[in-house]
Amino acid sequence: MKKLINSPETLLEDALAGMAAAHPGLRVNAGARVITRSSGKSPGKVAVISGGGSGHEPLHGGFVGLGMLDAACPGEVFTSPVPDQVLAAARAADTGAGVLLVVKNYTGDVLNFQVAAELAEDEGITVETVLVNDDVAVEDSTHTAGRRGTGATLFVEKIAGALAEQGADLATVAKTAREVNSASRSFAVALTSCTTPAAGRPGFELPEDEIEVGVGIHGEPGRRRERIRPAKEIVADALDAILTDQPLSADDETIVLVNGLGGTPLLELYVVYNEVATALADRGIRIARRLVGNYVTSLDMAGVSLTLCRADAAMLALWDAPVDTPALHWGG
Amino acid sequence: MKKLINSPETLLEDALAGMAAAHPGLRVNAGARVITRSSGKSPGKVAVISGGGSGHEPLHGGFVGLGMLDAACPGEVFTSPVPDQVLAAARAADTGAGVLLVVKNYTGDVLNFQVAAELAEDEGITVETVLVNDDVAVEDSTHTAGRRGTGATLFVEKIAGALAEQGADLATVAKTAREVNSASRSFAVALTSCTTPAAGRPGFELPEDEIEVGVGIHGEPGRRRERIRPAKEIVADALDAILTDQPLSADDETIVLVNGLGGTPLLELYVVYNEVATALADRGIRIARRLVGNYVTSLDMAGVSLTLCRADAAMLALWDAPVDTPALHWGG
Amino acid sequence: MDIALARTWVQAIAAAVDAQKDQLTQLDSAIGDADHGANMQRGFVAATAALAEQEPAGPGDVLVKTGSTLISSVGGASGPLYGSVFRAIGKTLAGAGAGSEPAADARRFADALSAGLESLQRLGAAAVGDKTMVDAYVPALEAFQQAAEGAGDGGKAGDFAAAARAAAEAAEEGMRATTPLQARKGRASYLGTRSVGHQDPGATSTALIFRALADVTAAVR
Amino acid sequence: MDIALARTWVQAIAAAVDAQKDQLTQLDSAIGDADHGANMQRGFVAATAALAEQEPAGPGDVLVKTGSTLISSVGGASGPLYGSVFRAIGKTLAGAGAGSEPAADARRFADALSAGLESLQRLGAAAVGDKTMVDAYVPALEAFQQAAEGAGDGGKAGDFAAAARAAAEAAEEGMRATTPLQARKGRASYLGTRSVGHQDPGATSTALIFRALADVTAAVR
Ligand SMILES: Nc1ncnc2c1ncn2[C@@H]1O[C@H](COP(=O)(O)OP(=O)(O)O)[C@@H](O)[C@H]1O
Ligand SMILES: Nc1ncnc2c1ncn2[C@@H]1O[C@H](COP(=O)(O)OP(=O)(O)O)[C@@H](O)[C@H]1O
Ligand SMILES: [Mg+2]
Ligand SMILES: [Mg+2]
Ligand SMILES: [Mg+2]
Ligand SMILES: [Mg+2]
Repeated sequence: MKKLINSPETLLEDALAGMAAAHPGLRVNAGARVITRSSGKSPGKVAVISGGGSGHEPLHGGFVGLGMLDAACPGEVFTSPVPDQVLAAARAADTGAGVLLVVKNYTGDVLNFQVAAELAEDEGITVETVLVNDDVAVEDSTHTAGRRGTGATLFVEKIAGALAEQGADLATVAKTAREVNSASRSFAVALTSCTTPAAGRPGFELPEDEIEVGVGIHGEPGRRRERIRPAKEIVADALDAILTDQPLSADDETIVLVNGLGGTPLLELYVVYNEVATALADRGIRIARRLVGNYVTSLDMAGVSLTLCRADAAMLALWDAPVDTPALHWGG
Repeated sequence: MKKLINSPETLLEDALAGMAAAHPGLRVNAGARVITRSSGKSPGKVAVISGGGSGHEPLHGGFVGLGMLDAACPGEVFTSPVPDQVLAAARAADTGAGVLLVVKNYTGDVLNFQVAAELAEDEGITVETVLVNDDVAVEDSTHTAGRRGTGATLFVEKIAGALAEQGADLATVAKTAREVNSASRSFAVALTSCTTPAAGRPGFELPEDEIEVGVGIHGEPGRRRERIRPAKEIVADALDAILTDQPLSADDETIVLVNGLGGTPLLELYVVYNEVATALADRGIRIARRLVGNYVTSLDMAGVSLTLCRADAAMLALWDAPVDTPALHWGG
Repeated sequence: MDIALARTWVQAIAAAVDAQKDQLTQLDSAIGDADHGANMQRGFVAATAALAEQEPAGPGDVLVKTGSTLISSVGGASGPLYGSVFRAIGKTLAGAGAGSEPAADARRFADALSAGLESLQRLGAAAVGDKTMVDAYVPALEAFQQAAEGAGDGGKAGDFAAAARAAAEAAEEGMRATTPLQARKGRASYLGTRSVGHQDPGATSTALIFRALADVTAAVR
Repeated sequence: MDIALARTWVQAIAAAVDAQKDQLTQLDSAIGDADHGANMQRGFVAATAALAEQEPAGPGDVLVKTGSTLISSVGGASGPLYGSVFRAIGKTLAGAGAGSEPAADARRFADALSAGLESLQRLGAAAVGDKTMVDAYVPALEAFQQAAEGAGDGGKAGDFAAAARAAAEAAEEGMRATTPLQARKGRASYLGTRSVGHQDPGATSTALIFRALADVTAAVR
């Protein structure tokens, strides 16, 4: 394993110090491992908070700022934060208007945020939780852990964040967050695995001509292995998986995320986006907004995830609302 | 070789189509392979144009927009654009106030832009050229091709772009561009090579515990091979190389770029930035502005480049001026 | 189980985790996210440190403290799950071995383990066969209960060490039995049928926890 | 050299480049940026296509057109360099073999090749020993000149095919001689001493260009 780190043990601490130094807009509490806006709290505003294992940067710390998150709590690499951290984030961000916890649906995240929510409620902080579970590669059944949360997390954080910034109350922000999640579907393929510092070697080894189809964002193998094919065909299959799960009609407007998993050049992401745009145009589905880049990554994994959100006019307006964070910046 | 492409031959065409679809602010002339602002020309404004081989995205196309480039002309992967392309870009961007060509110092780029400049002058377009040559890993001698242009290209494009946006004339913009280049130094290390679609395999193979020190941005080997060490030591050596070449004093203010080469997770770039910030603080050198991310990449190469620019107040003001491009966006 | 044994148990787990960290991570790498070794390590280093700081009143205290520390230091699925298991065990032992109260015997400890399982399943909702730590825990608990009642092997009722030994063996069998299963809970469930053929990391660490109990109680005897 | 020979030469280069594209790229991969094969391929596919479109007036025209097409289709260092070489060769041959003018003989072609070198060095400023295409071109030119003057091997003056053969051999020797050199021009120069031990890709394509000339002139005889 080769990594630009000092040691696996100090990775998170060092990276947080780097984030703090790099982004004057962020305030990083190194002890509590909580990232907040350096502008402080806005009185009466609902706080939107997210967190999860590290290794998905810029998610979540890079989304803290005006119009998006109020706080983020990054755990160890691919390990959900502990309840104390989430609680510290809630304390740091709550203005009395309550907090929305945006949680990706993984057992660890769910449990740790749940414990934290109980602790926060005990302290008189009103808490709502939205579980993000957009990954159609995972079968959704009541007997399983359910779908993973992946790319749609960005959509939920951006849109709920904009609504909170406009002064909506907690119930409204939570409701919209859940609607965004319900309207979103993702699918990902990997060309390589990734290497966590703790493990020191890739989670799986792929032959030179094979890809993993239906992967998540934690270096785990996908649903099946296939031979590499032209981008057009890979995209077609991914869109099929998404649109089979959530059919879209010609009237629907979408927000599309073509997301690099960390080790894929932007040049290739543009090739993928071109195929997505062409394929959706062929089906008569309109792309109202889009993002192409590395937003919800899986360390150094080469690969791409596609996320589609069926967006109504209200969601699009919230998407367009000003955002000023390290990783997303537009408007106002 | 595994890549998310349709074929090596159609890669650039497909990626440009994707860029066009992804960024409403860009206008892409697919035939001429020229990217301009979709807002069109601003009468009387000096045009700042850059280009070079593809594979370094977001450089250069991602820097087209208000406050930065007027046009970009991307060549094939790691191959400078042909003169016709550069000429087409000059024609598309010239308002009569002349064009500044920002050229990275590689024989191919220098020659092709030189031919283009002559053709443009023949058509009555006033041309100035700034050669970017910031890489201290390369010995600078009159007998050689000279230093490579790498990360400082971003500084030159941002600062010259801001000045042009403010209405400065061509001579002034060119002069400042050259000053930014003279004030900038870079050094890079690679943990892996990269794979060009045409070659189909990595330019070099590195053992699991070695890194290439002093690499450029085209997958070529570096000056020497070393064992991997903690980020702190790698950064210390890179800063030594830079500061030996251009000593800085405690009064100097700097702009720092910690740039991922394409395959390195953002988490690691923050670790590197933390070491840079600490080491410069130890030397009493102030970081006035900084960027941490993937800006001047080398396809899927894992590694990092550091660029320091000694910036005076005027440069800092131009750095802070509004910019609105796919890859950089602030102010305004 | 008295204070000393509770402490020794936690230390023995910490030592075992330290020794088998890489194996736990590699198991998690195959069907999860390659952090189970690091998670357990972080948790038990923190737990032993926390125990070194305080003067617990009894074995219950030791285990409640261990559980709370796991919750606040591990993260991931295993943190809250093991954390609440140890807290439940500790709470059930409350009073035992503290002050003038007698130490917990095997029957009382069987009840404590049972409370641990309840807590584990309340949080994680996993049943036997889902390919989780439950697959090692349930047979271990049953073996311990049986031995504590004196029903197993014709052994004498209440032999704590014998019960712990039986539990460790049952846990290890349950751990091995996870290999052919398809996961229905935790990250491994995302792999569908591809989770088959791999031993569950959580079941492995559960077996290690019961083996540590057997080791420390054997040493006491 | 007449129109037909000039065309055949360019086509023969295109065929040779197509066959050796991967080798050129691998050489460039070792000490450059792994695109020389693709660059040459793109250029000569474009050049043959351009020649198929127009009716050139003479061999000079064919080679000027070839050079211009290389410039406008290759990019990289080799595009302008080879482009201006072919343009200079073509310009020097202007008039020869066109209309009623006699085809260029070996002496005239030697002058053209010499103009090509001048152009190459004016643009690239490389000298022999810098580990570039110049290292193959200079000995090839000298061998061609010598043969054209009848000075070499006691052969008869002006034997075009013999001169081309001598040039090809000299180019190949020059190409091989680049291996031990340290590059002072082009990308390979960034490697410092690490460029030693690798054959220069541009010298290799130059040798290929002269070998193609030898092949097509031999076939004509
Ligand atoms: N719902 C659950 N109930 C019981 N055990 C579970 C559950 N989900 C996961 N586990 C256990 O947790 C183990 C993984 O722990 P760990 O790797 O530390 O956490 P994470 O999966 O969050 O990375 C699995 O091997 C499994 O035994
Ligand atoms: N200044 C120069 N003079 C002559 N030949 C040069 C010079 N610079 C580079 N070359 C030749 O160009 C070759 C590389 O061509 P190519 O790979 O197509 O372009 P690039 O280096 O731009 O990628 C080198 O192998 C070398 O022979
Ligand atoms: Mg985990
Ligand atoms: Mg090149
Ligand atoms: Mg895990
Ligand atoms: Mg090259």
